[in-house]
Amino acid sequence: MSLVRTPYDIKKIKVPRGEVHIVKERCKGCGFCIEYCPNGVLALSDEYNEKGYHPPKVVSPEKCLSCALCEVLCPDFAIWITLQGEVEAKIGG
Amino acid sequence: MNTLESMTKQDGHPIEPLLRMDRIPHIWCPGCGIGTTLNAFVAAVNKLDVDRDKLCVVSGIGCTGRVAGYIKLDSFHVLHGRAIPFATGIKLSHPELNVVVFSGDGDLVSIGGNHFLHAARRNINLTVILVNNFIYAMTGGQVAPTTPVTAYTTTSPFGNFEPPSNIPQLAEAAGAVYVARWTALHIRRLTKSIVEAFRKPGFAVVEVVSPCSMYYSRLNRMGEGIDMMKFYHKNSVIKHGEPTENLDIKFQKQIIVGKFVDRERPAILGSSGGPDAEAEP
Amino acid sequence: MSGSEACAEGALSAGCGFLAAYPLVPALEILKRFAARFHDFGAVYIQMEDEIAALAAVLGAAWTGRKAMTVTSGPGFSLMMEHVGLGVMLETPCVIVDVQRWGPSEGIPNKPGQGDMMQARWGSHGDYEIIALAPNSPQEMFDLTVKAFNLSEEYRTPVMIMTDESVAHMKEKMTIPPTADIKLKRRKYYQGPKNKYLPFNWGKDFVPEMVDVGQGYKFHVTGLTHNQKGYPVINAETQELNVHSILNKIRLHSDRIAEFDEKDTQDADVVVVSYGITSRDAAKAVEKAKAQGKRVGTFRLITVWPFPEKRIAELAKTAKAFVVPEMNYGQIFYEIERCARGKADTHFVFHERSRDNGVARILEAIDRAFKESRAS
Amino acid sequence: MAANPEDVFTGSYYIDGDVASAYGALAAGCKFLGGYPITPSTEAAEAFAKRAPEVGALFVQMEDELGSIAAVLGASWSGKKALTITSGPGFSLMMENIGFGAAMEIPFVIINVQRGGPSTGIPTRTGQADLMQARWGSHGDYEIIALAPDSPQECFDFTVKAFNLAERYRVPVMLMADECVGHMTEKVVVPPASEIEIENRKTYSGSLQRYLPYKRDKSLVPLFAKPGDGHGLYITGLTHDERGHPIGDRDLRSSTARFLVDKIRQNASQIIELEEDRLEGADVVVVSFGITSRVALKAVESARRQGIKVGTLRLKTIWPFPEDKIAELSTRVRGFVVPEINYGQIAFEVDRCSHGNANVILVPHAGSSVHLPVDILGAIKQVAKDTKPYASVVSYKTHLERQIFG
Repeated sequence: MSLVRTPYDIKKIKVPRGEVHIVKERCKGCGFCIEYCPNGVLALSDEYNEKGYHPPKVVSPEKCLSCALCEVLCPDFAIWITLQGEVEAKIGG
Repeated sequence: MNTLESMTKQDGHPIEPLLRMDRIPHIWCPGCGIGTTLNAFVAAVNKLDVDRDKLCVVSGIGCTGRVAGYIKLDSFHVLHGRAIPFATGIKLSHPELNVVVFSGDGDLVSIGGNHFLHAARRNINLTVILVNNFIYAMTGGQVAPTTPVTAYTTTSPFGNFEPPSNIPQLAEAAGAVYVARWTALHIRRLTKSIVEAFRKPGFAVVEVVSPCSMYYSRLNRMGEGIDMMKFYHKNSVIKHGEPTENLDIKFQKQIIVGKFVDRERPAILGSSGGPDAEAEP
Repeated sequence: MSGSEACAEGALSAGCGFLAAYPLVPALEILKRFAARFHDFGAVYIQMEDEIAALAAVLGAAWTGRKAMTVTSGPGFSLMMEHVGLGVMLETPCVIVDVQRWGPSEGIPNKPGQGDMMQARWGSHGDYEIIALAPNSPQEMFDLTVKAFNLSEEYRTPVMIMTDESVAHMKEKMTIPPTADIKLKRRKYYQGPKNKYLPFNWGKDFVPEMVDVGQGYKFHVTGLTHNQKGYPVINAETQELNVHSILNKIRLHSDRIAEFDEKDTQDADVVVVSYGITSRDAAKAVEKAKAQGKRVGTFRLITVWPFPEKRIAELAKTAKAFVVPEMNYGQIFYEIERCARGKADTHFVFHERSRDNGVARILEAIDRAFKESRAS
Repeated sequence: MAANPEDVFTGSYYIDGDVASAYGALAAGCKFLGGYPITPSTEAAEAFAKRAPEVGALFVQMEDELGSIAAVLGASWSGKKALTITSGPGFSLMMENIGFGAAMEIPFVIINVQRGGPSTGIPTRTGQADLMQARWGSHGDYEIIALAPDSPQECFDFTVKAFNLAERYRVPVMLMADECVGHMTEKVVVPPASEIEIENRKTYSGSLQRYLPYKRDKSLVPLFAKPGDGHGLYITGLTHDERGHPIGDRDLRSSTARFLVDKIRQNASQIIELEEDRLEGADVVVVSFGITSRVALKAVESARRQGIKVGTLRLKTIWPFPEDKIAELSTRVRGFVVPEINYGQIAFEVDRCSHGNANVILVPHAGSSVHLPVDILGAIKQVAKDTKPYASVVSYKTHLERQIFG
């Protein structure tokens, strides 16, 4: 049995969904976006860009909530988020 | 970033309209916090809804000095330490412009220290974004006026033995009306602070503690930029209104961040009775 | 009116909208006059924390569209040297008044000197050219200040007024012409589309068009070596283009810029070359020499930089010798020696304006010049 | 007097010119460096900072170049040999204090690793455009000594020499290196201390009360006394008499102003050092200095192979300028070729000193890189061919110039 209480207004809450855009060639592989993504959407990829860095890749696109923390933390302006609509909230989602 | 804007832009990074894209990629090293700080500044500009034609940026020399070259506003990359007096000239002769000084700790506090003091004393309406990376990075990692005691640099090969400047205290004592400090990690709060500083009539200083991943962290064996960000995450304490004398930064110790000073003082144009006095609040 | 007051009036008449300075003897009187009058002209006056800041503020103000100037003397002038280079690199119109005192270092604050003449040309690092004028009376302090602003606007360059303590403190009758008679020039403004503006679009005459900050051009300028766009570029081609352009901007127009005052040089055996306050004693000495039946001419530099090389070279062909009195131990003298190219002798006279008779020394040198040229 | 063995890091090194000059300073007995980081001179300060504790020297990084040189002046007047290291923009900032040092007759050395100018210019690339500034950059009349090394080894040697000259004449001495020499890595031999000749300033040993800080004998160099020894020093940058007291607006004859220029002008022949090669019977003389002299060698070789009689004159000392040498040469050669990484500084001096007797052709370069040997060769050929006297210095149109401006 779940210990989590289902909020009464869960029907009204909409969860935003974001899409991650990465300009791989701008990336310098600092890892800020991966480290501070609160939902673990990103991971370091194995591929190299033309400067020899490993850009991030999206591993769990469905988890992106469009918070855009990666976007503002990226020192190289290489990643940004666009909002792709909203879905209904659900417990554990 | 202004979420509204990021939601509507499909065709590129939302910061791009405010950058000189023909100059990107920039020269900053991987893991450097200046790009992040620039992000915060642009986010603040977007929030402020200010006329971008009436906004100009003045930078000095050094890594942070390069900001002027990347931001798509009227921007001046002037001499080492002289960003504030240059900006003073612009502001005084064209008071309706919003002038932002974006430069580093060495530029503004060391060689430009005198100008910093006097601009704060005059309380001229400038927004100063001071990126503090504890070192002269552009020239290869020399000791800076902000280098914590015992930290290694190329010109303090046995550890720094000079006590560093406490920038918020310096700014407050000299007469700044708004003083805040954040790290490059406190990106949302930093953005908010820049907005506040911008709206504040008078000399406003926002210090941004930022990782130098190439020299400061390497010479002191702190790992990469991301490791310094993690350090900030763990060791930053937000204490709004903390007396500025407590804000010394010690080597690898707690960093107190927050908004420390927010006060009113007569500003130069408001009180000099000059021809443009009415342009100032 | 004193030379200082005339200078301040000249600046206001020329439409100077911004003066930033740091007080320094013997340049104070210009500041006083300006500070008392700037409100009436809608100008801005500020005393900065030092001379470095003063010139920095002037450069900033110039980019907002105002005509801007600073006023100083030797030690402050030395502090400004780095910003002179920036002014040249950003091609910023501005006027620097150097009321020369005896140097080096603190020297003698209330004694005139002419020891900053070479510094005006060479004092900042790297290759550059500037314009420098040397007034010799309060009237010229007024006229040349107006001219300095015009030249600075016309060529987008720092212009220096190399006056001295004597001229600045000298009181004489002078006339301020009616405003309508004062011809003012304005920098070339860019008129094209906003996104096409190039801050350093060196054309044929190498004088690029300017815009003011805050009009939406979103330009970038830097003290680093830059291309037409104002962006820093690190290569030899850009360096060549940039340096070549800022040098030739002045060098190509040096004949138009050069102004000098000649008297009886046509058939002179000896020409006395002088500038600033020294020219007054030189004129007296020449009068006396003429009274003795000698054929002596005077040549007074009004524009010191760019140096009137051609004219001196021409004179060297007709005259036998130059006599150069200066309040220093030889500066412009070397330039005369260079331009004379061995065609005429050159004699330096150390000139000191004091109880000691400066006129007599120049006269002596004229005599010596006659004797030696006859001997050879 | 031989150097102190503790100060000399004897050995063979593979180091750049910046580091070599730091070693040279230490070998000369320099105990104080006040500096401020500026590309491309930082390596020298870093090397000094690293080795300083071993010899009891002090490195202070000041808040700016104004602070650096002021600290150096103070340190020097405390009796220590003192040095500052900088590049163009910092050099410009130092101008006021250079005049102050010259007026107070304080011995000190400035190393200027020149970069492309003006203003911020090209920090990481070379230039040779601060030479006239070295001579004329501060207000008022004074004289200085400037040396130009062309290799890391000379960076070492000339730094030692610079200190010796500074101490001997009590004058600012400038080592006008350039970025190429500063960043060029070559073998540098630091000889044993016994082989390094160093000089120290002459100090006063008479009665304390009768000391006059600016009294001088025939050498025109006053005797030194350091503070704290009971001489009751009063030193000022105001124009002063031999007591060191300001003369006010009295006649300059009572002042020491004249000696500031005379002590160098009268001793010029002892200061000037030149490197001459095949000047006898030469038609063309290439006058060069610093990195440019190495580039010029290539052109000179080619010219000689083509049968042109070329001599070379390398200026190891730039200021005081070898006026007499140039004047003498001008009477027996057809022309001078002056390649320099600027748009005409030393070329004009050569022209002045040749009094119209020989043609002078300038091979200019705005900076950022060095000359192409073919440009210098072209200039040599042109000067060898031209029979008509030039009206003034002729500027050779280089490949780069033609490429950009047609």
